[in-house]
Formats: sequence, C-alpha cells, structure tokens
Amino acid sequence: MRLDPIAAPPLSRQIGLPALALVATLLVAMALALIAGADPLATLGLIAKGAFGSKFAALETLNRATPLIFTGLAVAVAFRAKLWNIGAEAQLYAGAIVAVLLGTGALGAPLVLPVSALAAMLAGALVLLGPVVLKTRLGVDEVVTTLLLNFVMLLFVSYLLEGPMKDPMGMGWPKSPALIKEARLPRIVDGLRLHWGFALALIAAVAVWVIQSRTTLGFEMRAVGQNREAARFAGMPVNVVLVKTALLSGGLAALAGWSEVAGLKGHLSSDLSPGFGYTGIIVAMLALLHPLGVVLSALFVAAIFVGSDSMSRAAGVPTYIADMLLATALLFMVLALMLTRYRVVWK
Amino acid sequence: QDTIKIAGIYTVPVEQQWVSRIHIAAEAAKAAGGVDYTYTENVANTDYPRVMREYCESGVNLIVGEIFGAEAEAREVCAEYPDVKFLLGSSFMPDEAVPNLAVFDNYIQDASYLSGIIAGAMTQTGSIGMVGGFPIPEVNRLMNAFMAGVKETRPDAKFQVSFIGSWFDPPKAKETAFAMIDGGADLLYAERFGVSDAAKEKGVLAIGNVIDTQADYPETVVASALWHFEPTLNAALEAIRAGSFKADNYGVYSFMKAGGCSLAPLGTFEGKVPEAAMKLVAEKEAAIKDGSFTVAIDDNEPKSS
Amino acid sequence: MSDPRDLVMRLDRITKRFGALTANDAISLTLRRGEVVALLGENGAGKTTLMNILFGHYVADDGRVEVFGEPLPPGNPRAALAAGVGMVHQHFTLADNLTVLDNIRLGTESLFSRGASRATARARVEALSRDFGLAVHPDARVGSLTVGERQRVEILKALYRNARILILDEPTAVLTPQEAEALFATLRRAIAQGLSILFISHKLHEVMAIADRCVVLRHGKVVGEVATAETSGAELAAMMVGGEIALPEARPATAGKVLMRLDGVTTPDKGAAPGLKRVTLDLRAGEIVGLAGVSGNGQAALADLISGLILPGSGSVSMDGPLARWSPREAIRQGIARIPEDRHKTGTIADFTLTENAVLEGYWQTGFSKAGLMDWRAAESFAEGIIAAYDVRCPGPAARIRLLSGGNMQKLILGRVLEPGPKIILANQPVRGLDVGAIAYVQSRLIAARDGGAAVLLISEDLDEIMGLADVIHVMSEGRLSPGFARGSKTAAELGLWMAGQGFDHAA
Amino acid sequence: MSDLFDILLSVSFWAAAIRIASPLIFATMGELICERAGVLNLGIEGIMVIGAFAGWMAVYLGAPLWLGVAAAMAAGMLFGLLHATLTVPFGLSQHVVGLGVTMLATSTSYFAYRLALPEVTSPPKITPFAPMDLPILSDIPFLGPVLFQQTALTWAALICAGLVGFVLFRTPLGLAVRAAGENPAAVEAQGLSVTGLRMGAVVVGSGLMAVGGSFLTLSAFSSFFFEMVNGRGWICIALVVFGAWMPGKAVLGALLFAAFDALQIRLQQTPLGAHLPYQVFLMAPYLLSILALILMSRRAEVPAALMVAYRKGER
Ligand SMILES: Nc1ncnc2c1ncn2[C@@H]1O[C@H](COP(=O)(O)OP(=O)(O)OP(=O)(O)O)[C@@H](O)[C@H]1O
Ligand SMILES: Nc1ncnc2c1ncn2[C@@H]1O[C@H](COP(=O)(O)OP(=O)(O)OP(=O)(O)O)[C@@H](O)[C@H]1O
Ligand SMILES: [Mg+2]
Ligand SMILES: [Mg+2]
Repeated sequence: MRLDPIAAPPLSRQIGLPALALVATLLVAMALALIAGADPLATLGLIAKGAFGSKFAALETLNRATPLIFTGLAVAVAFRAKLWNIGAEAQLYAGAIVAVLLGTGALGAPLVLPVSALAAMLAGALVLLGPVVLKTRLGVDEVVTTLLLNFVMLLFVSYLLEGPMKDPMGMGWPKSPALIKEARLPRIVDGLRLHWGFALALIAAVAVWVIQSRTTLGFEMRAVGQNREAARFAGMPVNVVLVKTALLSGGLAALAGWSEVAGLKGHLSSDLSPGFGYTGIIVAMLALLHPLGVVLSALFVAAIFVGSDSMSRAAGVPTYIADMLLATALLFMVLALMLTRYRVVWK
Repeated sequence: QDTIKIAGIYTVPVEQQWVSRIHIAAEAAKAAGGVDYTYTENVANTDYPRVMREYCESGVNLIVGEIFGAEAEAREVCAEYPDVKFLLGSSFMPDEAVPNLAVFDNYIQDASYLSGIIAGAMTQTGSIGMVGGFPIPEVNRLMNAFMAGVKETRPDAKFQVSFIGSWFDPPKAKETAFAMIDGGADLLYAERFGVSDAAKEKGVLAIGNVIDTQADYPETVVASALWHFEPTLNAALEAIRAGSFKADNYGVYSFMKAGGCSLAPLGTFEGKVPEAAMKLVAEKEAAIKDGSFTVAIDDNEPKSS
Repeated sequence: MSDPRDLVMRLDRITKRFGALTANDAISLTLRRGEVVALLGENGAGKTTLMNILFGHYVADDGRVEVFGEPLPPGNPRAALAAGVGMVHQHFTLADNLTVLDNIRLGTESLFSRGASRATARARVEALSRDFGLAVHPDARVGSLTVGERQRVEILKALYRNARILILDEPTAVLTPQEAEALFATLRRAIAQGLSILFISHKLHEVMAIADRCVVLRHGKVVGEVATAETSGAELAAMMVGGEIALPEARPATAGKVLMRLDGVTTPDKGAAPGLKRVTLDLRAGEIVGLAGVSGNGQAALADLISGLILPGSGSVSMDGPLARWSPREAIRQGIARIPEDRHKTGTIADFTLTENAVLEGYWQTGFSKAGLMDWRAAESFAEGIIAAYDVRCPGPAARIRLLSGGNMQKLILGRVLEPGPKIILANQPVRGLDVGAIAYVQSRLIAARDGGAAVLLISEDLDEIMGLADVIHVMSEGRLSPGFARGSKTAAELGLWMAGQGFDHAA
Repeated sequence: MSDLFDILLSVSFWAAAIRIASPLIFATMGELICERAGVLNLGIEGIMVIGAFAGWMAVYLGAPLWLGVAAAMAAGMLFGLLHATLTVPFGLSQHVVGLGVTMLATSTSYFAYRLALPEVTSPPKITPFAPMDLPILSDIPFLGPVLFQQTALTWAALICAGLVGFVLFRTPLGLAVRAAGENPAAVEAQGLSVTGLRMGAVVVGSGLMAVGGSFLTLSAFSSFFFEMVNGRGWICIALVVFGAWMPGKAVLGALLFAAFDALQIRLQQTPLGAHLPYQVFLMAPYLLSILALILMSRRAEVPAALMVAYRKGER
C-alpha cells in the first residue's frame, strides 16, 4: 500500500470523505445499538435529536464545545511550535482557581471579569512555563512533565478544596465558595446554560487565527515549530518564541477553566473538567491545528458526544456508548481528512 | 393508579457502594410494581443538569441521584420543572422555593457506631486501619461514628486513617491496607473495595460499610453497617402518590429508627464476638431506636491518632 | 566489450511521472561488468529518481529493470539488494544513534534468528575495511562520524552484502578533495574486483577522471551518451544545459576599507569540531577572501561567529568600532549577508512557501511588518522580485520551497541576502551540490556583489573554486588561520601543504 | 527520621514496591517497544483497561488464569493493531490516534462489561493469582519474602523485562526495531519493511500493556472496576522517558516510582501524616518523578524518528 499526495483535491473528495466518516460512525452506532438490544434505526434520529433536536439540545452542544474550543486552541498553538503541551488539563484548573480567588469578593464590578480573566491566563501560562523552561534550559521532555503536572494539579485542587479554599457554607463537601454575581459571565439565553464564555471562545479563535497568520509572532511560532535550526539562524529568538507560545497556550487553556467556573458552575470542584484538556488535543489535531478549524472540530466532538449520550438514554443502551461513538467518529474523521489529501494506491 | 416513572442519574457507575444502594432500592420498587425505573450512570457533573433536563423532557415523574457536585445548577433545573419530583443526595437543606426537591444522604452513623462497638471488642492490638476514598461528609460521618463506637469497648484504640484519592482503585486501597497492617492494625474499616481483600490475605479482621460483603470474605468481615435506601424511596413514592411531595429532608429515613440502616447479621462470626460487646450493641440499638440515645453526626475529616 | 554476458544491468524505457511532471521519460541505460558509468544532468534532471526506481524506492510507471539478465520486481529494495545492487543515497541513510557495525548488519540476517555473533560480523567488516581502504571504527556511533566516514559506512554496507553493482548518488558533493581522492581509490579497487559502478556527479573533472562512459539527462530524457575518452568537460557541460555556459571570469579587485576585523579571536571547541585559535582576519570592501581548508578545521566556527550564532571567547570583532551585541539578528542589522552551508536544514524551512522563506530573516523590518503585523503583500512582491531577478525556477511564490531543486533553492537564498545590499557576504559552500549552470550563476552574482563594493568571505573545500574566485586566500587548519596570500601567489600544491597544517608554526 | 528508616528497612515495604511496580513494568516495556520503533502509543491507558477487563472476563467465564492473561494480551494486540494501522501505513497523528484508542478501548470495556453483567451491583470476584510461597527460597531472610512471595505474574513481569532487553539489544529483530525508530529510511534502504517492523512493535507492545492491565484484575485484585487503571498508563509513558528508552533503567524507574508510592502510603501514618494534607503524599511520586527526570535529562537519547510518520517514497 502506498499513499500518493493529491496536488489539488477536488471538492467532491473534500466533502465526500468526511461525510463518509460520519456515515461510517452512524453505522457503528447502529451496530452497537443492535448488540445492546435496541432498535438500530431509531438510534440515528435519536443522536441527531440529542445534539440539535431542540433549542435546548443545540445550546447544550455549544455549551459543551466552549471549553473544548479553548483547550483545542491551547493545544493547536503549542503543537504548531512543536511544543507538546499535554498539560492543558492542569492549566485549565489553574484558570479555574484564579476565577475563584478573584471572583468571590476580592474584586468588585466592573473590574472583576476582565481582571480575573487576565489573571487566569497568567496562572495557566505560569503552569506551562515551568515545563517549557525545563525544556529550553535542560532539555527535559515536556510531554512527560506536562502530563505529570496534570496529576499534581488535580491533587493540589483537591487540597485547596478540602483546605484553604473550602466553602465554609458548603456543608463539608469539598468545593469552593460560589462566585459573586458580578464575577459570573452572563447567560446568552435566559434559562439555558449557554453563557458568554462561548462568544469569548469564538473571539479567542479568531484572535489566535489573526496572531498565527498575520503577526510576526505567529510567523516566528510557525518557523520555530517547523525547523528550529533554520529559525535560529534566521535570527529568531527561539527560546523567547517558545516561552511566548507557552504563555499563549497556557493562557488559552486556563480560559477554559475560567469560563467553566465563571460561566457555568459558579464555583470550583475537583471534577470541573471531565478531561477537557485531553480532549483538546483531539480537537486540535482534528482541526489540523487551524484555529478556526478548532471551532468546527470542537462543535463536532461536542455534538457527537451530546447526541450519542442523549441517545443512550432514549434507547436504553449503556451510556458508555457515547465515548465509543466519539472515539469511532474521531478515528474515522482523521483518517478521512488525511485521505482527502492522499490517494491510496495498492500495488 | 398510574405507574411512577423513576429515573436515576448517577455520577459514578452503579457498582459504587453508595449508589448501588439507591439502585437496588429502585430495582426493588420496580419489581414490587407500580414503578418504572431507568437510570444513567457515570454522568460527569458538567453534564448532570443536561441529563436532568433530558429526563424531565422525556416525562419521568421522579428523579433520584446525587447533586453534591452540581448543587446550584441542579436546583435551577428542579425549579424549571415543577411537575417533576426530585429526590437527590445533597449536602444542603431543602428549600421552600423549590418545593419539588427533597434531599437525602446516607445518615447511617447509627449502624456505623454499633459496628465500632464490635470492632473495639475484636481488635487485639487496639490499632485500627481505615482506608477511605475522599474525606467527604458521607465518608467522614461514618468513620467518626465508627471511631466513637470503638471507644466504647476499646478506649485506648489507635486509628490509622488514609484517603487514596479515588473511588475506584481497589489495588491502591489494598496496598494502603497492607501498609496499615504492617503498621500494627489487626482490624480494618473497609470503606473501599480492596481493603477486605488485604485483611483476608493477611488474616486480620474487617468491618464492612454500606454494603454487606461477608459472603465474599466469610473469615474476615465481622460486621457491617448497612444502608437501606428503601425507606427513603418508599417515603418519597408514598408522598407522590398522596400528592404531598414537598421540599423535605429525607435524611432521617436513613436513621436506624426509620429502618434506613442496620447492622448486618454476624453470620459466620456468630458467637465469636465477646458477649459483653454484643450486649452493649443490643442496648445501644434499643436506645437509638427509642430515641434515648443519638449518635453524634460529625462531618469533619477524621485524623490518625 | 560487446559480449552480452558482460551486461550486468539494463534499464529499459523507464518512465516516471510525478503529477504533471515527467521526471524520467523512457530512459534506457546499460551497465557492464567492471564498468564505471557516470550519470550527468542539471539539478532536477531526474537522476536520483532513476536510481530510486532501480533500487526499488519508487515504482516506475513504465519500463523494466534487469539485473544479471533477471527482471527486478518493482518497488522492492530487498529484491534489489538480493540481486547484488548496493546504493549510496544522495542523503545518507544511516541511523545516527546506532554503531557503525549495527548499521552495516541491519537487515542482513533473518529477523527471527539469533543472528551471527558480533565478533564474526565485526571481523568481516574489518576485513572489508582493510581490503578496500575504508578505515572506520566498527563500534563508533555513526552520529559522531565525519561525512567522509559516513560515506565509507555506506559503501561498507553494500560490500558487506556482496554487492556486484554499486550506485553512488553524488558521492563527492559533501566530501573534501582528500576524501574524494580516497573514495576514488576505493572505487578503483572495487572495479578491479569486478564491481560495476553507476555514479552521479556534478563535478566534471571527477567524471573525466574515473568514468568509462557518460550518460547525460536533461528534463528526464537521455540527451547523450559518450565514452569519456572521446569527450571533454566543456562538451559534457554543454550537453547538460543544452547550450554554452558563460563561466564567470574574475577581474582583479580594488580593495577598499576594512569592513570587519577579527583580532585574535578564539572560540571554544564544539565536540570534535575545533573552535578558532587566535584568528586575525580583515574583510575589505570590494574583495573576495577565500578560506581554504579541509572541512572540520574551524570553518564552521568562523561561519557561526560571523553569522551571529556564537560569540568570541576572547579577542575582538569590530565593524566600525567594536561590536556591542552579537546575534544573528544583529548580524543582519549590520548588513551581513549569510549563505549557510546547509540550505535544507539551516537556510530554508521546507514546508514554508517561497514568500515565507524570502522574508525569513527580514520579516521584522519595516516594509515587511508594522507594529507586529505582517505585510504579506509586501513580502510576496519581494519574493516575486527575487524570483524574477535571480531566475528562480518555481511554480510561484506560494509554492512550498520543498519542491524546488537545490540550485533554485540556493538562488532564492542568494536573492534574500543580496537584495538588501549587504556590506559583507558570508558564502559558506555556496555551490555545493549544484549543477554547472547554477554554479556559474551563483559565482557571477558573488563577483558582481564584490564589484559593487561588498566584502565577500568565501568558504569552500574546493581549491579550484577558491583559486578561481578569491582575491586573497587564507588557509585554515585546526582552528588556526594562515596569512593571506594574494591571488596567484601560491600554487595548489603549496596551499595543500598549508591545509595539511604546515607553515603555521612559523607564521605564529 | 527514624520512621523513614524503619520503613525502608522493612520487608513488607519492598515487597509492596515490587507488587506495585509489576503492572507498570509490563506496560512500560510495551510502551518502550513502541517508542523504540518510533511510535508514541498514547493508547496505553485504554489498552491497560481493556487488558484488565478481558483478562478478568475470561477468568470469570471459567478460563484458567494464564488463559486470562492470554486473553488480555490478545485484546491489547487487537487495539494495538488498530493503532498501528492508523499511525503506521496511514501515518496519522500519533497523538490523536493514541488518545482515540484510549477512549475507544476504555469505553468498549465498560460497554461490554455492562452488557455482560447488567444486574450486578457489587462486582463479582474471581480467584486471582496467589503469592508463590516457594519452599526454602521464601525463607531466605529479607530477600525471601520480598522476592519469592510475589505472584507468578510479578515474576512474569521481571522475566518479560529481561526478554525485551535481550531481544532489543541482542537479536537482529531488535536491531531492526531500534533502527525503525532511529531512521526509517535506513531500514528501508537495507531491504526491511518499516511498516512491518513498526506495526509489529506496536501490536506486541500493546499486548504487553494489556497484560499490565490484567495484573490489576488477576493478581493485584480480583474483580474489574471502572476507572481502576487510574492513570497508571500515563505513568508508564513517563517511565519510558525516565528510563531513557532502556529496559533496565525503565524497570528501575518503575521500582523507584512504586517505592515512592509504597513510601507515601506508609509516611501518611507517621507523625508527618498528621501535619501534612494527604494530597501532598499522593503528589510525591509525580513530583519526585519530575525531579528525577530533570536530573537524568541530559543523558537521554530520544529515538530520532519518534513521532515521525514514514510514508514510503515521500521525502
Ligand atoms: N517524491 C517526489 N515527488 C514529486 N516530485 C518529485 C519527487 N522526487 C522528484 N521529483 C521531481 O522529479 C524531478 C527530478 O528529481 P531528481 O531528484 O531525480 O533530480 P536529480 O537529477 O537527482 O537532481 P539533483 O542533481 O539536484 O540531485 C524533480 O525536478 C522533481 O520535480
Ligand atoms: N516531496 C517532494 N515533492 C516534490 N519534489 C521533490 C520532493 N522531494 C524532492 N523533490 C525534488 O527532487 C529533486 C531532488 O531533491 P534533492 O533533495 O535531491 O535536492 P537537490 O536538488 O539534489 O538539492 P541538493 O543538491 O541541495 O541536495 C529536487 O529537484 C526536488 O524538486
Ligand atoms: Mg539527485
Ligand atoms: Mg543535488
């Protein structure tokens, strides 16, 4: 088997293959439903209904996409510069901690929202800065350090929530006090959970896109990612660029935690994120590291998950089918995206 | 009479001890008739309000589950669906403003206390090991009551307390228990799966918690403090049928008085527990039931001594 | 000579297309026992492609390969190896972190066996080293070897497998003249043992010296085939490019003021590569300074220093006064044009477009960006300007530079550094791997820059190139710099002695 | 301080360290093989889950214990094959495929478990591997109980590490695998199939990861729990780097990590435990791993082609 690059992939291929991936996922969904003793034909409708079937469902999909856009952007920015940041989860929690620190009365309106957002970004950036400095100064592999810091951060959050940051009014449950009203991101639609964090995520995606394609920093980040030696020779401050990348990446991941606390939960608990940091890697790679693509792929991931999760209840299938379908959709989709650019030649 | 449609929403798989008691009670109610029951497990707290809404929209009558990690948002959903009744595990009190939400928790300190009395009598070394998942109120409360019970029969008892930071890591719980046995413990308080296994392998004793596992460890598990969710659920079902469901604290239905908890039968350990201790247990049980004695509720994190 | 039993290999009407481009167009070629055939052609003519088909890396769209009368299955390097074909790739295929011995043994034994003992394998390698004059330590890590040594490992790989046909793709492009000489000595021994050799080179004097027969490709077609004895370098060159080449001719220079002065500069050694040892050097306006020497004698340190990558450990560098700061960016700011030794790794970013590569070192200057925002339109017109002025053959400024041949890549780099009108030009091996036409073009540009008043430092291992171009020649050996010799004041033999390290003690 | 010495001198501490290390050793060897061949396998966490599940399920259904181990291995290899197919011939991102495989293997285990045992609320138990009380050997003071009262699967882990080291560094196959991780072009130029080598390495490596997972259900414990792998796979990724891609050093790393873990469990009961929150102890193994990594970093030789996809005929 051989793969031949296609110079200019036709539109039919660019649309057809991803569509095929979706169809294949739905076939898997039907097969799984059959195995679980549910009606396979009904599942398809139920998935669509669960993801987009009502205003509520659609907004829930957007809601679940929100943190994924942030973490997806964080990963995309870092991976572009070949900085393997697997630690978006930890940076997310750093942002969440700051949202609580500044949002529970330390600051009042109108300062609290912008200041705590910026402070959250800084905190996330600092969490990533450690591994990056270790990498640039001592050559310590950042895949491992950022990965391990996720565990450390989660334990640290657990400590905070059982210790200094525990809500005195929380009846003993390990969670932080609630944010004051001024520190909350307002909702977009009354009564439904979607909040302005989503809009912020879209703005962040556009901002990252502008940075990457229009600014000198973006040019430097791409150059450093592609060929560090050539970038250094061309006079780019490679380590400074890596640090800036880390600041941006960690900051974006932190915004995910910040917006989940300020927009959705109103307080911090140690189960704030069901792995948004890790899913962010998937989102970013699915988007081929393109910031605007991140928005699409986050919506895709969220829709598949929310849709199939909802389907599992309606059809009476074990809820774990949602993750199975998400993983299946993901693998089919990366394969399809690759095959839009390559032709398989059997010989 | 219409069947009542119950939906369970759990943040962990139904194998988790706490949730398993709710699940079993609901299945039993379903088997008894007049009730329909579906459930969904392993729901992240982030998704909890969405799942609540989905069930509400699908037309269920009663939602049971746990909202410790999603209090504020969950209460909003409750308020939005006044026709659906909610019976949810919560650390907070019921709120008149949300009349369709009643709360509960596993207040089985009574049984834990009694199991402590037996433990105090059974330990030789006076050193007791306790392995927990996280120091949350449900866990702390039972541990503290157990420790108070131990003091009745063994005032000089020493406790080793550890939390493993996970609900589902039996190998880790087991290793922690091994370490406590090395540290001199000859009786373990089995809050997590894995602890009784360590006790069994090393030939020391264990006290069960929430569920009865003596069948798996006949030589090891002396006694267990059991939680019965049935009284709680039945009270709610009755209230619904009577049209009198309201914001209420169902915690009391877990008390021994209400039949919400009990000491598991001694079973294989029948006759092996000192007479005096069993007498004390019987006395205290009677006193608890007639209200002349109450076991203190202490939700603070227990510490090693 | 025409005995068909002598025929060891026959390529028959090989055709290979990459998209719209036909890289090989019905190419036929034969090789006889003990014969050396040279394959010539411009950059991008299709030589490497043809060899890759022969060895099974690529699959031809049409045509067949026969080795010793048997057809070779397409796309199967294993079969090619088994048939006795050995190939030394243009870009070496060695694993740096493995030892020489491991690289040689790789794939020679059944995977699911215990394998021959290390000692046996090693003895064989040592015997081959001896027989063919390929000195290299079997236990050395390949990553620690010089280019010449790596090439020996590549040849040993083929010999270890009893190759009867040896294919060498530009084997001398990265070798020093001494190493090239040693390579040819080895090849002669191999021929004497009955091996047949097919080799690719842009260096016509080498071709004339060793090949029996030359095959010339242009645009994927065979345009000529001649016995070496019946042709000349000039004729071959003309055949390659399809016309006469105007060789640059250097007029005497009129040197101006000193633009850069190194005074007693010492830099630390870098691994096996020596640093500079108290080097004093003047670069003057309107003068080409040639730096001769065997590679690995401190040239890299000097180039790095002038490029801004390293700082002097002691001594001073001055340009209109002592340098305050020093970095690549500062070097660019001071008007130093830097043509790096390795255009693929250091000079360009393969997956960037021509436009992006054109502004790789100048993107921060006003004109290309303002307040941190890139002006891509300006960048693109800059790239278009270079493409037009320097005759860069490419699909356009938006093409990825990976698609360009080495010569065209080099022209883009040339344009990038020369367009701003530099004061000093550092040209490190500027014509390595280029075809004769491209070489002539690059050299004429350097001379034009000198005539425009720039100071040029030309680093090369090719003594002919230095002697032809440089107004002043220095020789480097073990980090030390010889005095400057005026054009024509020293013969090649004299310079060779300096390169071997003689004469420095008196000079110091 | 004396507490610390008491712990470090105790038999049970070292026995615990080896026990805790066993699943890590299997999985670390698996990951090491993959990475040596140039493929980062982030599927490890999920593959350990499927191993824990498949091994347990087989035994629960009546298979002998060793057949359970084999079933785990087979399940791991299946998911390894999926990973390999997508990352090697198709050259897809190893990050995304790895995380996807983790997600798929994990959810498949849970889904299958729930379908197979819908009515269960307390996970059923099997009879796991028992410690091998070898006569005489177990009676050697100190070393006896530390080494010879482990289960057969622990021994298998240590033997497996030795075998991996032997194959990688003493056989033509190992040389080829290592070369595939260093420079695929060199492998192809010597007539070997990069695709075959890499896929083989990923499949076999994944099998070992799954056996590591099955250690949890067949030796360390006796039933299957959701989330019981609990990040152990990620630790193994760190251990490979920590071990500088050398099997021996990686085993040492696993033992060191396990010893930290066994130590923190015990230190919690010392007076120190009364003063520090328990999270500090749980953090210790991770923080100390990072510290150790910093101390070792300069000498590590990353396989040069790690994470670099190789597509034949493309430069
Ligand atoms: N993998 C490939 N994909 C697409 N096109 C290719 C590929 N390899 C070569 N080509 C095309 O084939 C042409 C011939 O390339 P080839 O490498 O054979 O040139 P060459 O004669 O070896 O040049 P040089 O002297 O610079 O080594 C190139 O111009 C290029 O456009
Ligand atoms: N991936 C590719 N796609 C298209 N063309 C390619 C590709 N890789 C190489 N080529 C073509 O193959 C030819 C030879 O490539 P190679 O890397 O040998 O460069 P080169 O021209 O010999 O340069 P140098 O002499 O500097 O090494 C080039 O002309 C280039 O156009
Ligand atoms: Mg070539
Ligand atoms: Mg070339």
